[in-house]
Amino acid sequence: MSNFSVGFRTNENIQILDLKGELDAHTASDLEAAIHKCQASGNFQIVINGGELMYISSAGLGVFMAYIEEIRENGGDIKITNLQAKVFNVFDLLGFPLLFDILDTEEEAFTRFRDN
Amino acid sequence: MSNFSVGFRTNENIQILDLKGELDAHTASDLEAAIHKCQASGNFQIVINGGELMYISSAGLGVFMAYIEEIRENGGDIKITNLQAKVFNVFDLLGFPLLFDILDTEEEAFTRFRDN
Amino acid sequence: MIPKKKHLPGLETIKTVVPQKHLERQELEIAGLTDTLASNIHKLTIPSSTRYLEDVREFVTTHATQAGFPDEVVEQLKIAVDEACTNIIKHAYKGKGENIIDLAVILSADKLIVRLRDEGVSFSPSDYKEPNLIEIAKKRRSGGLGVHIMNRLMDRVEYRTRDGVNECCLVKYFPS
Amino acid sequence: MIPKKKHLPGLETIKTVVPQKHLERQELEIAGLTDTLASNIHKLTIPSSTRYLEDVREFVTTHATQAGFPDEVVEQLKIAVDEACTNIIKHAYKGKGENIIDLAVILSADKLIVRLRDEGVSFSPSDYKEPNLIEIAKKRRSGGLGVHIMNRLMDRVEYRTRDGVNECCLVKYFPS
Ligand SMILES: Nc1ncnc2c1ncn2[C@@H]1O[C@H](COP(=O)(O)OP(=O)(O)O)[C@@H](O)[C@H]1O
Ligand SMILES: Nc1ncnc2c1ncn2[C@@H]1O[C@H](COP(=O)(O)OP(=O)(O)O)[C@@H](O)[C@H]1O
Repeated sequence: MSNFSVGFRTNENIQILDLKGELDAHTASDLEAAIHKCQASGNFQIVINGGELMYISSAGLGVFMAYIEEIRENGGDIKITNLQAKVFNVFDLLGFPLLFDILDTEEEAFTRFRDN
Repeated sequence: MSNFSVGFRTNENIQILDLKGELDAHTASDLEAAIHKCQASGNFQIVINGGELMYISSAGLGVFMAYIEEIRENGGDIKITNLQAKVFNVFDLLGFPLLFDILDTEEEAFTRFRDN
Repeated sequence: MIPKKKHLPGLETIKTVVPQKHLERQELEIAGLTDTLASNIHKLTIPSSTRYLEDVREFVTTHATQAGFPDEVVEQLKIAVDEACTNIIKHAYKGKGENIIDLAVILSADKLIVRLRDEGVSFSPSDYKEPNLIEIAKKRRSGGLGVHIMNRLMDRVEYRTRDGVNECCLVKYFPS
Repeated sequence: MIPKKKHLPGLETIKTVVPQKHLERQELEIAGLTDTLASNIHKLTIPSSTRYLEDVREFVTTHATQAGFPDEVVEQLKIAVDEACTNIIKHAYKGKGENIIDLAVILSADKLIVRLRDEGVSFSPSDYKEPNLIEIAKKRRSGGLGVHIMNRLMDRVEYRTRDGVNECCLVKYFPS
């Protein structure tokens, strides 16, 4: 049993992924599969809700790096919300706040998608 | 009289720019002109020696951002060397170490260009 | 904490690079600065041209150093004020050089504030969107990094506008 | 500085997730660790599979917390060791799961060292080149960030290889 899971929700056209647990080199493929699934069903507006994400290593960050360009080229984006401070610190260490839209709440992400 | 200047040197095919003084929104155009000059004469392997660079603001950092893609598409690179600690800190603040090749010495930059 | 005597005198040093235009401006509140009387204010007025950025940096360096901040923090203040001035010149005054910018370094017991005032286009930080470095590189853009730098380097950055005067306050607390 | 009694006992706790293979390995010097006798060593051996990364994190968390490091530093150690293990699994052992990794948390008066040993392909940090985020995004790559993270989070990261055994030491000093 994995200590990581991805839950799927939608809000109008926006696909929300609820990450839970620990994202490392073992569980990164689950996130990859989830983002793949969004793309396959034509959902390129993705909100990653990290409220219950307890841990992330470079393998997890790498998944975002690998998919962001393709998603943006399809007119979408990956916006990341609700990160816990200790998890945000890892994103910050690699300068992710200047590469990804990282927001406090889902609502802010929805607004950004609507305003484009 | 400007408190910023760019000196030109070459080492085989590598163009070295010696930055001196303070790089801000007033003097950034001088650096822009210098990089432009390199490109115009077909030099895309550029080493920025920042040993005598005393200050940089976002206007200076912006010049590197504006030219890096074009230079890399032409098979070249901008490698930055010899930065003073206080100047490096500004590069670091924006995550430039994960965007640009920032090295301690010119020699390391030459080696990188040779090894490609 | 800095020894109190260092900023007790309460006298106003006004350094004016250009003759200060007569400006009728309501004093705007400075957030959290209730002990203004006991504080030390240094002022500088510059024309809205990047030519004067180095004077601004020197001005900030002098007073932040005098206030007892360590070199790294002086450096941070210098950069943040440079970015704020550059933005006023570029955006509030759209590059026109005939306007003026009023700066003040205001010291109180627990913090240093650099206050910048202009009468140009106002800025509301709520409309601000963090830059994206990949986009900037791809589009060969050079800008969009100044506000981020200010926010990273300062403890607080505040904007307000009243009666056509924009005020930007950069706040740095003394280490406790 | 951490009270000395916390890591005085000098006893070795060996926690073994899989039966520890008989490994004849010369003890490699641990840089700067001259007071080994007085120090506290905790060991863990895992198979070279990402399945065990969570055990590794728990192991490091337990001992770094016991050593008295604040939560933020424990978090940093946890990530750095995870990255080091991941690299051994991926690169030293090329993803093959039948090999083993030996970990040790070694405490001395001034620092905590996490030592990782493997018998796979060795790594020389002098060949390492910092990643480029723009390139990674453009090429839709997902990797290349682990070593950078380790270097950023640790006070020192050292690699050495002797007699076919690779050793990676992650060093964190106690705040002075
Ligand atoms: N003082 C200001 N007055 C008006 N607009 C401003 C001001 N400061 C910033 N802005 C707006 O915010 C944007 C972001 O500013 P900044 O991060 O400094 O990048 P840049 O100035 O290079 O565009 C500017 O493009 C401008 O639209
Ligand atoms: N323990 C190791 N053994 C062998 N090679 C390694 C090791 N650690 C790192 N490397 C090499 O260094 C490179 C950079 O590693 P890293 O920054 O973790 O990114 P990634 O593992 O995602 O490629 C790897 O691609 C690999 O070639």
